[in-house]
Amino acid sequence: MESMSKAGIGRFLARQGILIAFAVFIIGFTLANGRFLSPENVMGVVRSSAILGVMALGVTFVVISGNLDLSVGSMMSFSTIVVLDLHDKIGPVLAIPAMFVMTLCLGAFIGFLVGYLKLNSLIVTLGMLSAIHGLTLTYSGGQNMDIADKEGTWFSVFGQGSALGIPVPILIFLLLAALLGIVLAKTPFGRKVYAVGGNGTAATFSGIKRARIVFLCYVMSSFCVAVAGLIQASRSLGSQNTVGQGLELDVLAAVILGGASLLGGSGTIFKTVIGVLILGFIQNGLLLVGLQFYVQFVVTWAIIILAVWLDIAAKRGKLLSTIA
Amino acid sequence: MSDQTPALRLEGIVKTFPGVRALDGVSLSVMPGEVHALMGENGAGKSTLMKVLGGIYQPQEGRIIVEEVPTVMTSPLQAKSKGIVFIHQELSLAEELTVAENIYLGELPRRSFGRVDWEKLYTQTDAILAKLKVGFNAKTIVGDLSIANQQMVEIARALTVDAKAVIFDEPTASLTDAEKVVLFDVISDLQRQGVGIIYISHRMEEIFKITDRISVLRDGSYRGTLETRNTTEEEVTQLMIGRALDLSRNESNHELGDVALEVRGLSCGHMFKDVSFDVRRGEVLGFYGLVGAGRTEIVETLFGLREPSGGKILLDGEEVRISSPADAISKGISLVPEDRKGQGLVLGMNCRDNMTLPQVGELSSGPFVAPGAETAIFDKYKEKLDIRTPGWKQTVGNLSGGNQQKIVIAKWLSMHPKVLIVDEPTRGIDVGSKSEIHNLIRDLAAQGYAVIVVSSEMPEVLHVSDRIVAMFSGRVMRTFTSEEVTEESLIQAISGITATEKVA
Amino acid sequence: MEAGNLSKFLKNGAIWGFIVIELIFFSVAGEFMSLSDKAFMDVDNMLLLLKQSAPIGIIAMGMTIIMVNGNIDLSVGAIFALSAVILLDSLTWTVFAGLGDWVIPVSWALALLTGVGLGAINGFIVWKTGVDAFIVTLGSMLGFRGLVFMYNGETPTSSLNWTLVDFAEAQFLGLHTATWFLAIVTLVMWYLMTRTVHGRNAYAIGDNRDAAVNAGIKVGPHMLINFMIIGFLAALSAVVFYSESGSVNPNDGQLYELWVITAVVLGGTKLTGGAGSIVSTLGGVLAIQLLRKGLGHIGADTSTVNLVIGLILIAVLFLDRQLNTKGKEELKL
Amino acid sequence: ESHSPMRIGITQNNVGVDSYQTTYENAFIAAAEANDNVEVVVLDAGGDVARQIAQMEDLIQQDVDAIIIWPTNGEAVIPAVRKAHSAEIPVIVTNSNIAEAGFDFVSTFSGPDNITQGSRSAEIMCDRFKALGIEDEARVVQISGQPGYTTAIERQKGFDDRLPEVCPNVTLVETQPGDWNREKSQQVMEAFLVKYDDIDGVYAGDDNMGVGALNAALAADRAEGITFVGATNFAVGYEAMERGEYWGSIYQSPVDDAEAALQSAIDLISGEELPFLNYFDTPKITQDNMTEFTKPVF
Ligand SMILES: Nc1ncnc2c1ncn2[C@@H]1O[C@H](COP(=O)(O)OP(=O)(O)OP(=O)(O)O)[C@@H](O)[C@H]1O
Ligand SMILES: Nc1ncnc2c1ncn2[C@@H]1O[C@H](COP(=O)(O)OP(=O)(O)OP(=O)(O)O)[C@@H](O)[C@H]1O
Ligand SMILES: O[C@@H]1[C@@H](O)[C@H](O)OC[C@H]1O
Ligand SMILES: [Mg+2]
Ligand SMILES: [Mg+2]
Repeated sequence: MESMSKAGIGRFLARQGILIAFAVFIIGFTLANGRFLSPENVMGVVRSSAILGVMALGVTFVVISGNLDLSVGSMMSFSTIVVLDLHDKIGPVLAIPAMFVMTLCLGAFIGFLVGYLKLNSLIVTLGMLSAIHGLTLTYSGGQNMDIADKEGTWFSVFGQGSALGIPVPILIFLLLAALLGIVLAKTPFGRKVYAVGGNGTAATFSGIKRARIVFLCYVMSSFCVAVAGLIQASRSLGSQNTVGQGLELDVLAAVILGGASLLGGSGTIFKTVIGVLILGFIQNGLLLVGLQFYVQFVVTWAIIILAVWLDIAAKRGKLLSTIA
Repeated sequence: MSDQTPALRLEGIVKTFPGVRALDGVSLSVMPGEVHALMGENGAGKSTLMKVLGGIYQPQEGRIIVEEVPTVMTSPLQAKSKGIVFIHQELSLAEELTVAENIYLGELPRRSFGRVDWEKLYTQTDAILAKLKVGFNAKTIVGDLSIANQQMVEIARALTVDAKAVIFDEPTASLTDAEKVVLFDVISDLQRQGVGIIYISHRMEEIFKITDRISVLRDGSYRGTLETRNTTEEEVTQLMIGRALDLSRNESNHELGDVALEVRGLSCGHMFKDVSFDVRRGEVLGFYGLVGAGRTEIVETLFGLREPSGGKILLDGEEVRISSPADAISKGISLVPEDRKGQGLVLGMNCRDNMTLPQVGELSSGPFVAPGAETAIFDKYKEKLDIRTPGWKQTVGNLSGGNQQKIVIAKWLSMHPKVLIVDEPTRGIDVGSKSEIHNLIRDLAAQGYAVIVVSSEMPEVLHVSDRIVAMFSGRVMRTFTSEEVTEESLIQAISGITATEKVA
Repeated sequence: MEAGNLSKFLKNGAIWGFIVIELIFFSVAGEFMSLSDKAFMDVDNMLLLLKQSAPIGIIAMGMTIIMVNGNIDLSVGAIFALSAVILLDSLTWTVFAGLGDWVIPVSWALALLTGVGLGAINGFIVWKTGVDAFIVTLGSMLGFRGLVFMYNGETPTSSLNWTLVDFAEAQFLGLHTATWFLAIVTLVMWYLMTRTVHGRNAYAIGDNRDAAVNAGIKVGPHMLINFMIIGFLAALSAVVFYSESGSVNPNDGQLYELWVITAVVLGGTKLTGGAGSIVSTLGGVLAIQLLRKGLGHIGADTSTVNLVIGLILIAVLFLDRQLNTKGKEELKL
Repeated sequence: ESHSPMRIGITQNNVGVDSYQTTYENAFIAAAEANDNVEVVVLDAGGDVARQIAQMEDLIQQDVDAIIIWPTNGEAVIPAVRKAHSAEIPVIVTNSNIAEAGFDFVSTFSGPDNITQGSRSAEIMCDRFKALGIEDEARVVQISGQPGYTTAIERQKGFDDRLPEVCPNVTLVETQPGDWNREKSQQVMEAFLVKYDDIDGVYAGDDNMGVGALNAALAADRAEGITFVGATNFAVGYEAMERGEYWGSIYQSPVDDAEAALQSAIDLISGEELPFLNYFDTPKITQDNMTEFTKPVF
């Protein structure tokens, strides 16, 4: 009996390790600041996590397929700047699809390099991080991009609107998460993504067109970036060239925090969403507690490692690793 | 023998994994200078028992006693220090390193300041390699070797230390006959030095040739030990699978159909040249040859994995270009690859999804995968091939070697291809399942499929094939019909002797 | 055997070929586009190139063994900064007031110790928790940076010691002090990785961790030592650089991890571990530094520099792959 | 040694970081192109001291006639500046100054006085509180620039020191960095709004961040009661002032900044004597006097 229930708890923990870590932090922050769990704050955190979150959804595909994408931050800056610029030039109705096309082209280019030419994804996307930044600076002349008539445009709906009492960014994030979650878990394409990341050679031997799958993952990722750029642009109706700078590491951290392995072949959309929320709530929680920003750095360090440690310790049923 | 102290004793070993009781109170003792066979069906627990002995797994219950001293094996390192050497079933090599570094992995000879003593390393290695009569040297990079040669590197490790006991876990699964002879010499050398040897294999003829006693496991429990001299294959099989085995060939007298696949003058760089053959519907065509003869490269070319440099391929009489495995599959060709871990399976994925991977798109209903249909396929082949796993959700990497191989075979059988190619299909498969797979291959032919079987096991090719293509050094030496083939003529053909005769 | 060596050279040679292309390109382009009369390949300029490669280069040598070992270290930039803070701050500690210029070796030692200690923290966590090195060091990249800020707030930590500056700026046999350090580190690390048991085991662990474990190699301590090595080298890089510049901003070293990794991967080290070489890493470092220097030489503006650097990284990778494919005979995977 | 044309090299701090620095770069190049007698090489250190020092060495190696430096770190570049000095190349420091230890090796500084800017922002804030009659109870939060940036440190210092002098009863509740980034600043402000029910003023280290904070307050419907004061008046800040949502800032033109630096270099090469500290004025701008200023182009 005893060993049964022990095993039961063990197995439960093994599945929910990251959720439990999440719960622990929430409780901790709530004790530290009563407003942490207020509806406005929760809503606020989820809303501002939505941008990071949307990008993380796409990167989850890329990571599961066994690759990295460090270009998403700089690509997001590009999308934001482009859509804001075109908004005034050709109007939002055309600006949005135009921006999506341009962003998807960037994604397709990366997908071509990594998928078909089989170039190392870390360097390719690091190179693209820099190249796209250069592109954005050239496009904008390095200037801030702002919509002239901020009051009069319906464009603000994506970032500032709300429907059914829920902010639109959250709706977009959740809908996209549900959609991509289904694609990943329930479609042949999703299955192939896992196979390609788990063992690319075996996937090829199974008749899976590995290059195409990798290509599509990057296109998917750039699509998510475009959505994130849209929300970002709409949220502030103006932007700096550097708006997405540095987000690539946060995005990656969220995906990994959710339990995807950098080696590929594992991870889920649901877990990525948890990873995103953990990061968002940590950042917000620490701000609310009002620690110096550098103390926040140190605490974030501890939390990230603890969360992942708890997650994998639960899976292996032991606190310490088995590494000799 | 019985009044000697055993080199090694295992008592009441219990080891469980989630949902699996892999070992259920197993005991075993090995005498110095004895070759002790460990037999059992795929998934019976042989490798797990050895991993317990080798310090890789910790058992829940039971004791390990080395020369009458109870010992807790906490790590491979410790097992090694107790004189236990483990030659793994799955290759355990660092491919980017040299042969010498691999053989002495973990115990490179040192000079002062932690430097490697290269001279000593290479001379010692070369001495070992000389004993093994292999065609590569100490400085060869392991990744450049064929699987068979990599297996020889693995075996060479047994000769580096003063071992009390050496465990060979299916060492011959990817060796050809010549290498097997060398291995058996090595084993008898060790035996003479008083080393206790545990030898795991599914090949009866080997077991009866080299072992002294045979212990049998079934479903994780110990079934008994037999003196090799005083027992028979039937008795062992009976103990292993609980019934007698029907080894007769499934001779359905079906008509051969049209030529399904025809290959004319096919070449690929220096790997094979001017290869021609054909396979009819209803026919099993065997390919036999030495390591490096180019058989695998031929079938890889047929499967769209290599670009031929000349010649043509005809399917149903029409010339085709096969650009990729996806293309091959759509044209009705399937390939069971020779390297199950590297090419056959996504180890982190579950059994069912691995099995249905090539057809996941076809099985889908609307935009979604169809778990029901997939599970049905899984259940069917689990039954048909007797795959031992707690359920379809089990991660393939957790299956025993033989059961993994069965998943790979099922994966391609379930595609119902026009031309089925199997490369070393029964590597690591137990006797019972092996004859089951051979019967399946014959059945498929009877149903009108064209089948190509590449194998390095002569009994296997002889048993399943209607005709046999003998290859030597990238060329077809001769094609035999099952009536005309003899073991001698086949060996001659694959050694290139026919070639010189023809020239002369 | 000889054919093998040649093909091996060609394999590892891609990066050197690229360096030659860079040199030719910038020399020619410089004739038209540079406002300087001096040639790009002027000896002094090339000596400077070596010196300027030192900060990234010294760390890259450590990253090579870390990556060969199958790990990664994203915290090197923060270790670099924190060691620099200790170096410069300790120069002024009153306890050492009596030492005169002898405080210099003491401060160096303290800084190096800091690096080793931080590396040990990373290594220890990776070893004992089993959390992937990527996550652990992504975390400590933030955490160590936090410590830098905690130490001295937002303000730079400074201590301009002219004896130190003169030493750092000196040239011996034509080479700058920093270049000597880079050269020695390269040599020592090359020796470590190709000639010692520890180095060879690092390859084995990165190549096939299970095989290494089965062979009784102690994976944990090896990783710990390698993290200590890279910590040491990040600190050494700081020691060499800040001896000359005398002041560290709490932000310094940011993005170093990315440039270091880029250099290492350009040199051909596998991200998955098991393969890589110190000499090729040196090639990767020089190639990147040359690119920056060359673009400056021909006066490219910021957006062009970003664009070009990015695309060229990709081009090098492409070139490298073209040189490395065995041709048509290879399996099409 | 009179070359013609004069060859001037500049190494900037971090051009990509915001439109101030890009506008500076563009203005600098434009000014040089307008002058036939000048050729320039423009380098960007990307915020990295090591890269900046390397660029100094390269410029010395190229034997330019003058070097302009926008220091990434006012102390770390001193030895590099000394090298230029020994090579007899005059050095002009621009935008943010180097530390005193380096003054010996520098010919002149040209740029804004960031400490004064900080104090002026404090004064703008205080004056506004007085006008609103809340100078005895007002509570202020601060969003500072990127940690470690000289400009950020100096503006914060100026503000922190001056505010209690002019408005002793105003409380500065909390300071968090916004990294010169509108979005980051918006998040920081969102947290402030949750945490504090009563916020009367926000001081941001530049207008990009100020507008980010404003956006957060607008979204939470709390912008009405808050006085926003920034620095470096960007076009976004100017527009927000026009709309009446943003109170004031410091007017600072990157074009003036760049032109002043270039002119100083030209003057030096031509042998003119220049005052050592060449601050250009950065006046206060508020809703009240903004019509006196043209809208910033950046
Ligand atoms: N790590 C593991 N996790 C879960 N189950 C495992 C694990 N390792 C082995 N098993 C299970 O334990 C049982 C025994 O496996 P083992 O590998 O010992 O079989 P074996 O006798 O060596 O078979 P084969 O002849 O196929 O190699 C199998 O059912 C296998 O699926
Ligand atoms: N002379 C040789 N020495 C060493 N390796 C060789 C030699 N010839 C071929 N090889 C390598 O051996 C491997 C096996 O060759 P190949 O696949 O052609 O043999 P095979 O006939 O399929 O035999 P098997 O698959 O049973 O090893 C190939 O990777 C090939 O590169
Ligand atoms: O506004 C700031 C500007 O004044 C400073 O000089 O550089 C950073 C900018 O964001
Ligand atoms: Mg086994
Ligand atoms: Mg083969």
